[in-house]
Amino acid sequence: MAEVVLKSVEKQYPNGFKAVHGIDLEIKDGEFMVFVGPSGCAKSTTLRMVAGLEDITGGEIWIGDKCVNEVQPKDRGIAMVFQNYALYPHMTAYNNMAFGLQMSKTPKNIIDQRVREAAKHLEIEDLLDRKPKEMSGGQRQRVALGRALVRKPDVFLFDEPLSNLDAKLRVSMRVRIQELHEMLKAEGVPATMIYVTHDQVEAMTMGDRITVLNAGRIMQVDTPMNLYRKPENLFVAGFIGAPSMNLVDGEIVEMGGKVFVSIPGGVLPLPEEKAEKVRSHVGKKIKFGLRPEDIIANEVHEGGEGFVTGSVRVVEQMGNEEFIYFNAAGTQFIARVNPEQVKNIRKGEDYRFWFNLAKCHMFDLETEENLTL
Amino acid sequence: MAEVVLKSVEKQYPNGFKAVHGIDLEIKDGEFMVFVGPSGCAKSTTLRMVAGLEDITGGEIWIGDKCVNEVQPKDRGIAMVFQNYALYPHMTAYNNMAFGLQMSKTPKNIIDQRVREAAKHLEIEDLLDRKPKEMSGGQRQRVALGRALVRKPDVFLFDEPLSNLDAKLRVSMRVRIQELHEMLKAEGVPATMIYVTHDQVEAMTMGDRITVLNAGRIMQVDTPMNLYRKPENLFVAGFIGAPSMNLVDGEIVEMGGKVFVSIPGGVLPLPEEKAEKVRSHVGKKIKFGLRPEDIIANEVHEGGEGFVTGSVRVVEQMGNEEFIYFNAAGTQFIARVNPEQVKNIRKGEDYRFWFNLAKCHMFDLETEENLTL
Amino acid sequence: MKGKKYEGLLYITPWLIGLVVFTAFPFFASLFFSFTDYNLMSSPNFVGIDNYKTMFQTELFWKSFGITMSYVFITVPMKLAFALFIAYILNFKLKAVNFFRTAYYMPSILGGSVAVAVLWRFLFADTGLVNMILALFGVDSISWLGNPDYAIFTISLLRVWQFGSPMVIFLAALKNVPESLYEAARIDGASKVKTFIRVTLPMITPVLFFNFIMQLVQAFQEFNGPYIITGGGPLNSTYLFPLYIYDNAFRYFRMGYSSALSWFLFVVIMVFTLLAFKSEKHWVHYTEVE
Amino acid sequence: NKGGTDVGGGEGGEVKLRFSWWGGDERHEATLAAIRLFEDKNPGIKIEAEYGGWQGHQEKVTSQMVGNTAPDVLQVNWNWLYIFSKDGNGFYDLSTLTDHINLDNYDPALMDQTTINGKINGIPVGVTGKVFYFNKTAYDAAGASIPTTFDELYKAAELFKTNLGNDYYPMDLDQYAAFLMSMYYLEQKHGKPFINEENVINYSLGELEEGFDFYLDLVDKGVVPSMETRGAAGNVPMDQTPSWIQGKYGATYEWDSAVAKFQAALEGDQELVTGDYLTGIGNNESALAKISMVYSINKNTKYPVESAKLLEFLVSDPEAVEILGTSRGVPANAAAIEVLEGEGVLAGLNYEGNVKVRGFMGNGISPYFEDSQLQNLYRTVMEELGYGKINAAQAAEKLTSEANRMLAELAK
Amino acid sequence: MNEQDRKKLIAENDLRLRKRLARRNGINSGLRYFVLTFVGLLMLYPLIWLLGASFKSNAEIFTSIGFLPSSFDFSGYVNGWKTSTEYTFTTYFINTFKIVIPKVIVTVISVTLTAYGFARFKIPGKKFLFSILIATLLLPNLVLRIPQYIMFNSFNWLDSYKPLIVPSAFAVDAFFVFMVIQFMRGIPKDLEEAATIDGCNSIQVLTKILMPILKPALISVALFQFMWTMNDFLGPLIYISSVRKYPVSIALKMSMDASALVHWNQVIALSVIALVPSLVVFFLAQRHFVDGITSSGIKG
Ligand SMILES: Nc1ncnc2c1ncn2[C@@H]1O[C@H](COP(=O)(O)OP(=O)(O)OP(=O)(O)O)[C@@H](O)[C@H]1O
Ligand SMILES: Nc1ncnc2c1ncn2[C@@H]1O[C@H](COP(=O)(O)OP(=O)(O)OP(=O)(O)O)[C@@H](O)[C@H]1O
Ligand SMILES: [Mg+2]
Ligand SMILES: [Mg+2]
Repeated sequence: MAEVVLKSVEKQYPNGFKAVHGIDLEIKDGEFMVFVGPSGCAKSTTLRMVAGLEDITGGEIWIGDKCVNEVQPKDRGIAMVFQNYALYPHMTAYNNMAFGLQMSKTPKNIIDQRVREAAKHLEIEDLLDRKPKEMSGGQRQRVALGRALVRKPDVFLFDEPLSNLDAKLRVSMRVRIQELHEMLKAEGVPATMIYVTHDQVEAMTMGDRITVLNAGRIMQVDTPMNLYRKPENLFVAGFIGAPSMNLVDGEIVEMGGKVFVSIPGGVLPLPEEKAEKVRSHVGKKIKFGLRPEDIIANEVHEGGEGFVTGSVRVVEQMGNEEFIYFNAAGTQFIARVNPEQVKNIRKGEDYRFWFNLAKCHMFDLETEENLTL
Repeated sequence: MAEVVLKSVEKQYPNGFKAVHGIDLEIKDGEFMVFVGPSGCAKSTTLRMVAGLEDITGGEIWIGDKCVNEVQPKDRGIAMVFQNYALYPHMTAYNNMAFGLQMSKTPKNIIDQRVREAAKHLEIEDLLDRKPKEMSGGQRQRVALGRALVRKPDVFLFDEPLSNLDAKLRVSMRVRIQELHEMLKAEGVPATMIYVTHDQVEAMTMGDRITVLNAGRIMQVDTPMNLYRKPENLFVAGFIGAPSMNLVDGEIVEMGGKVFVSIPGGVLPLPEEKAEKVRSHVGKKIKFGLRPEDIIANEVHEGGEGFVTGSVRVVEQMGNEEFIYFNAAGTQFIARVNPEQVKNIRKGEDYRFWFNLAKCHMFDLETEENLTL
Repeated sequence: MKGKKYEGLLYITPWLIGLVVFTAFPFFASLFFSFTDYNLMSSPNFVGIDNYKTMFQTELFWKSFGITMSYVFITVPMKLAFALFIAYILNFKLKAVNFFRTAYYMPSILGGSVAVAVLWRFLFADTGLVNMILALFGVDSISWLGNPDYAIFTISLLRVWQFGSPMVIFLAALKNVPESLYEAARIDGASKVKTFIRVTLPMITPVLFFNFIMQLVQAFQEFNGPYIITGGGPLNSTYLFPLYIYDNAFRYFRMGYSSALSWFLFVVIMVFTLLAFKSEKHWVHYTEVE
Repeated sequence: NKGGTDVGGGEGGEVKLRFSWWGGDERHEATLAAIRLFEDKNPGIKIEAEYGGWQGHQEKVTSQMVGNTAPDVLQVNWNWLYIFSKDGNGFYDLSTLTDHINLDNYDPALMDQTTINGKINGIPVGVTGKVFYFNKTAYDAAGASIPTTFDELYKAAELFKTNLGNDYYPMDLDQYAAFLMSMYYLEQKHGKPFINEENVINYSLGELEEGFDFYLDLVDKGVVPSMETRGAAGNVPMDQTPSWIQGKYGATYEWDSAVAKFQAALEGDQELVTGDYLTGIGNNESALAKISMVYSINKNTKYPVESAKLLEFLVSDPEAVEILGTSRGVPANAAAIEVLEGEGVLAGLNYEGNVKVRGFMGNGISPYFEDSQLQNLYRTVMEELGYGKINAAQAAEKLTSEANRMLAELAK
Repeated sequence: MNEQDRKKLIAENDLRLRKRLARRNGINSGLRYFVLTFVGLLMLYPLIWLLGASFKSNAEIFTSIGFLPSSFDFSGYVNGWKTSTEYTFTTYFINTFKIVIPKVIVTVISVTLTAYGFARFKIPGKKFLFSILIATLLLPNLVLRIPQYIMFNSFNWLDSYKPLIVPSAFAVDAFFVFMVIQFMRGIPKDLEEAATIDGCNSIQVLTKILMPILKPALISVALFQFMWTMNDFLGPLIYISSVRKYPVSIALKMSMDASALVHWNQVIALSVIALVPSLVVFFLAQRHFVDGITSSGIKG
C-alpha cells in the first residue's frame, strides 16, 4: 500500500518565497503519475517534499496509511532520481548504483546482479568503473536513473530523469521504466511512480494521469487524453501540446439565430454542440482555442466549417510533418500539416486555412475556464 | 570572420579513453550548426575543445583565420552555455549574467540594460536577485543561457541549453536564439553558433546544417531535410526521427524480372526507382528501413504498394497522432498515424499495414551505407 | 585548466623567492652544522659523520626517539578523531553553535600558556581532579605525573585537548560537501553513521590527508607540552625528541650535534610523510585530478 | 651590520649605549630609575634599556653573541662567562678599564671567578649560596625545634609524621637540591670540592656512593619526600608545590636570592626563618656559594669608557645603589653594601642567608659545576636513584664517567 | 468501521506517533546539548579558572582548582596594565597589531597565489617543487633559528618587525600553502572554466571565483596566522631588542623571573586580556563558516 496523498501541502522557502500554495492530490497505489508544468512551478519542490528532503510548511503528506510529515526520507520507502543527479563524485558508477542496496544490507551477489542488469538496460555497462567526472552528461543522468531503478521502493520519484538523453535512448529508457512499472505490478508489489517531465511525449505516453502545475497550484489532474482533448482551463489548454494550441481573442456573436465566433481574420460558424455551450456568452469576449492539427491549409476543403485567410510567414519542415506559421489580421496562427497532403505552400503567399470547429475550445476571460467542455 | 574549422581533431582523455577519433568539420561564418548524436558520442567534448577548455590531443582547431590550439579560452571570442550550467554559486543571477560583460569592461549602464533585457526574454526578471541555490533547475538553466546571450562573441557554443525547460518555454527560447542569430547577422556581426541538442524538433528547426556524431566520429553533415530524407547510412537513418525509422532485416530477391524486398511478414515489390539502386544486391541480405509515417494502417488503402500483416501490441495516443506498435513475423514495427484518419485500431487484433515503398531505404549490411540514395 | 607553463611559475614565484632567500640558507647551514662540532662560540670544524655516530651510540637518543614514536602514534589518531568528531557535530545546524565552536576552540587559543601548565597540574596531580573522579569509582589514586609509565599520557592528552586547529580545518572542509550528496544519501537509506563513513569522509579526504600530515609533522616536533608540564620527566619519560634537540642546541650549545639530531628527525618524518603520500592515491579522493 | 656597536653611534655627538638585563618587576623598575639618574648625571650618554623576563633570555643573548649584535653592557649569568668566553676573549677585558671601574671593592676570590686567562670578563653583581630556610610555623605545629644538626632533622621527621601526618616532611629536596645535599654531605665529610682544578671529579666512586646513600637514607627516614612522591605533583617549581604552600614541607635548601618567592608563596601567615648550616656529619664545613651574576661589556663596543662608567655607576654610585637596593640580591660590591647597611635596607631572609653565605663560601666552585649539561646529569642520576632504577653504586659510576667526559669536552 | 472512523483512528494514531517522535527528538537534542555543554565546559574551564585566578593570591592560585577567588581584587589588571616598564600594555598591543595585521594580510595573499599555482597549473618540475614545499615543513625549526638570526642580521633587519613579517609575504608558511592546495583540489573546475569563457584571466579566476568559494579555508588561514602570531614569543624575543617595540607576547613574560617573586595574578590577568583579541577574532571569523555553496551552481 503506497498511495501518496497530499493534503493542502504548502511550502514557503526560507527566503520568504512561497513555492507551493496548498496542493491536494491523491496518487493511487501503483499509479503512474506525471507532473508537468512550466519551469519554476514547483514540480521539484513537491517531489522533494514527498521525499522528505524539504520541510513542508503546511499541510500533510501521507504515504500508505501513514502521515510522513515527521518521517525521515530513508524510512519513507522511496527512491528518487534528482534533477541535478547528485551522484557521489568519489564513487564509481557501479558504487553509485549499489550504494542504496548496500545500505539496505542486500546480499552482495544480488546487488551485483541488479546493478549489472540495470547497467545493461541503461547502456552504461562499459562505464561501471568510471567516476562521474569521467562521464558525459547523459551518462551521468543514466547512472542517476540506475541508482533509483535498482531499488525496490514503494514509491519512485523521477525528476526529469531523461532530459539529457537523445531521442532514441529516451524512448528505450521510457519503455524500460514502464516495463519496470508493469513488472512490479505483476509481481504484486506495485510501485507508485511520480514522474516530472517537460517532454510531452513522455507525459502523454507514460502517465496513467497527469498533474498540471502552475505557480505552485494544481491546474488539472486527468488522464493524458482528457488533458489534451478537454483542458479545463486556459492554462492547461495552452500548456499541453506542442506546438501549443492556437489561442486568440474572440467574441461570441449571434446572427440570425446562429452562433458565431468572431476571431481575427474571420467570423466562424460554431457547430450546434459548441454553440449551445457558449450561448450564454453571446456578446462577450472569450479566448478561442484550436489545436494546430485542426487547421487545414488547403484552397478547398470539404471537412472545414469555416476558414480564415492568412499569409504564410514560416514553414517549418519536420520530416514527417510541417508547421505553418501564418498571420491573419495581425494575429499569428500555427497549423500542423502533413506535407504529403498539403503541398506547395510557399512563404509569403496567402491561403485559406480551414478550421475544424468541432474541435475548438472557448474560454471565459475571467475565470479562464473552458466553456466548451 | 569566425568560421570554425576542425582538422582531424582528436581527443584522448587522461584515463586513456579516446573520445574523439579525428573530426574534420567546417562551420561557416555565421552558420547555425547543430550537433546531434547519442549520449556519450563526444558532442560536449568537441564543444569544449572548440572553447579551449579541453586540451586537444591531435589535429587543429581554427577560429576565423587563426589556429587556436594554443589560444586561451578567453581570447577565442566565444560564449558558452555549459551542459551542467556552471553558475557561480556565490553570485546572484544578475551578477552571473553580468560577469562576462564586467570582465570585458562594458560600461555599467549597458551591462544593466543587456542583462535586464535578456532576463525579460528568459522570463527570469523576478529572479535576478536570487542565488543559484534558490532557483529551480529550469531557472538555473535559463540563467546559464542568459550568461551567454548577453555577450556578443564571434562564436556561441550551446550545450543542450534548453533541456530542462518546458515545451512552451523551449519554443520561445528557441525563437529567441534564432532571432539573436538573425539580428546579429543583420547588424553585420554574424555569430557562428554551435548548438548541441537532443531535441529533434530543435535540431530540425534551428540548424542551417546538422552534424550527426557517433562514438567520436562524424556520421553525416547535412541540412535537416536531407538528413531526414536522405540519411547516408544506417546510423543516421536510425538516429534521426522520433519515433525512429523502422529498420528490419531484409533480403533483395528477384522474381520474374521484378525486384522485391523480403522482410519479416511479407515480400514487397520495390518501385522501379528503388529497384534499380539495389539490383546489384539481389540475393543479398540488407537492412530495410521505413519511417513510421510511411506505414498506413488500414484494411484497404490505395496508396500502398505492399503490406505486411501484423498484430497490434500497443497504441500510444499522443493527442494529435497515434503510434501503433505492431508485430509482424516476430519483428516489431511502429506506425505513426492520424487518429482521425485511422480509427478503431484495437490492441491485440491483426491488421494489414500498407507500406509506402517509394519512401523506403535499404542499407548495405557491411558498409551500412544507404543504397537507395 | 589550460595554462601556459610560465603562468603557473609566475604564481609560485613569491614562494620560490622566499625559498631561496629565506629558507635555503638556514636549511643548508643547519645541514652543514650537522657535520661539524659547532658550538656557537667558536667557528665550526668539520667532523664528518661523527655527530651521527655519537647519536646512534647515545642511550638518551634512543630513549627519546622511542618515546617520540609512541607519542606520535598515540596522539595523531586520537587528535584527528576527536577533531573530526567535534567538527562533525558542530557542523549541524544547532542553536548557539557559534558559542560552542568558540568554546571548543578555546583550549587551542590558550596554547602553551602558564594557565595550561597550572591546569594540567590540577587535573593530574596525585590530589588532582582526575584522581578525585577515579576515587568516586573506587580506583586508587594514580601518580599520573610522577609515574614514568603514565606521564606520557598526560602530555598526549594535552595535545588531544588542543584539537582546535584541525577542527576548524575540518569544519571548513565539511562546509564544502555539497548538500545534494546528503540528500542522495538520505534517499539511499543511509544512516547518519553510514552517511558519514561513506559520503562525508571520502569527500573530505583531501583535507583529512592534510590534517594527517600536519598532525604527524607537528607531533614529531612537539615541544611545548612536555616543556611546560613535565620538563621531560619523570625519568625522561616525556623527553620528546625536540626537547632533546633543544637542550643540545640552546642549553648545551652543541649546535653541531643538535643539527644532526634535527636532520635525523627530518629524515624520519620524511619517511612517514612519503609513506603517507604513497598511500594517498588509495584513499584520498580529489574532485580535480591533474 | 646593525650590531651593538653601530647602534651606539648617536647623533650630535650623543653616545647611545645599549644595556640588557633580565628580571622581574622590581628589578625593571629599579634599574630603569637608576638609568634615568645616570643619564641625568651624564648628559651626552643615552641608555637604551633592553630587558625582559627570564624565559628565553638566554636564547636571545646567545643569538646576539653569535650574531655579534650584543648590547654594550650586559647582565649575564656567571657560568655563561665560560660559555661565551671560553678563552677569555668573549667580553671586553675590564682590566684595561680600571680607570673607570674600581675593582678594589670586590673580594679577590670573587674576581678570580670572573677572570678567564687573565682577562677580567665581568664584575660580580652579587653572591648567592644555598641556605636552609625553615618553615617555623610547620615546625612549631610538629612540636619540633629548628634543627641545626642532621640528627635533629631526623628527629623532626619523626615528629612531623606523628604529630602532623605521613605526608608531612621536615624538608623538601628536588632533584638538583638532592644532589647538592649529597655533595653537602660529602664536603662536610671530606672537605673538598666536587670538581677539582683539573676539571675532574674529585671524589672516588666509594665516596660518591656514600653521598648517594645518605640521600636515600633521608628518603627512607621520611626526612624528604621521595622522587615519586614529589613527581606526583608534576614538574612544579618548589615554591609552587601545594605541599610547600600549605606548610607540609618544613624546609628548603635554597639560594638566598630566591627566598622571597618561597616566603611569599606560603599560605596564610606562616613564618619562614633562616637556618644554620646543618652539621653532624664530619668535621669540615660545607656550603655552596657562587657569584650570582655579573655585568660584562661587549667586546666590540664602540664606547668602552662610557660603558665602564655606566657599570661603575650601577654598582657603586650611592644613589644608584640605593635605588637598586637588593633587586639583584645582596650586592657583592663592598661600597654598595656599606651604603645599603647605612640605609638599613639590608634585613630579612635574603640578607640573613647572604650573611651566612659570605661567612663561609665553601671549598670553591668550578665554573663548570653549574653547566647545563652537568646539571642535567645530576638531575638524571638523582632521579634514577630516587626512582630505584639504579643503586647508589651505579649512580656513582654513572655520574663519574659521564661528568668527567663532559668536563673534558667543556674544558677543551 | 466506517470510513470516517477509520480516518479518525488513523489521525489519532498519527498524532500519538508524532508526539512520540517529537519527544524523542526533544530528548535527542536535549542530550546533544547536554553533552555539548558538558564537554564545552571542560574546554572552557581553563579560561574560567584563569579569569578567577586573576583575582587570587599566589598561594591560592597554586592550591585551589576552584575558580572563585576568596576575594576580588582588580589590582592585578590595573598594575599589570601599567607594567613595570616605561610603557603600558597599550603600547604592546599596538605593537602586536603592527605585526599581526600586515602579516595576516601578506600571508593570505602569498599563500593563495602559491597554492593556486600548485593546484591549478602545469609547472615544469612541479612534483619536485611540491616535495620541497613539503620538506620545508619537516625540519624542526629549532636548529634554523641561529642561521636565520645571522641571515636577518646580514639583511640589517634586526630590531624591526621585518623578520617577522616579510618572509610571510613570500609564502614561507608551507603549512598554509599545503592546506589551501588541498582545499582547491576539492573544488570542481567547472566554475573556473565558465569564468575563463566569460573572459577572466587566471588572476581574475582566482579572485572572483576561487577565493569566494574558498572563503572558509582562507579565513582559517587568517585565523591561525593571527593567533599564532599573537602567541609567538620566541620570534619577536630574539629579533626585537627595543622594549618600545615589544609585542604583547613578550610583555606578558616581562615580569617573570625564575628566581624572583612573581605576581601571578598580574601575569594571569594580562594573559586573560591577551586572549581577548584571539577570542573575538575567532568568534567573528567563524560566522563565515556558512554552508558550502559550490555545488549549487553545477548540475551533475
Ligand atoms: N573526463 C573524462 N575522462 C574520461 N572520459 C570522459 C571524460 N569526459 C567524458 N568522457 C567520455 O567521453 C565520451 C564523450 O563525452 P561527452 O561528454 O563529449 O559526450 P556527449 O556527447 O556530450 O554526451 P551527452 O549527450 O551524454 O552529454 C563519453 O563516452 C564519456 O564517457
Ligand atoms: N531554495 C530555494 N529558495 C527559494 N526559492 C526557491 C528555492 N528552491 C526553489 N525555489 C523557487 O521555488 C519555485 C519552485 O521551484 P522548483 O525547483 O520546485 O521548480 P520546478 O517546477 O522543479 O522547475 P524546473 O522545471 O525549472 O525544475 C521556483 O520559482 C524557484 O525559484
Ligand atoms: Mg525542477
Ligand atoms: Mg554532453
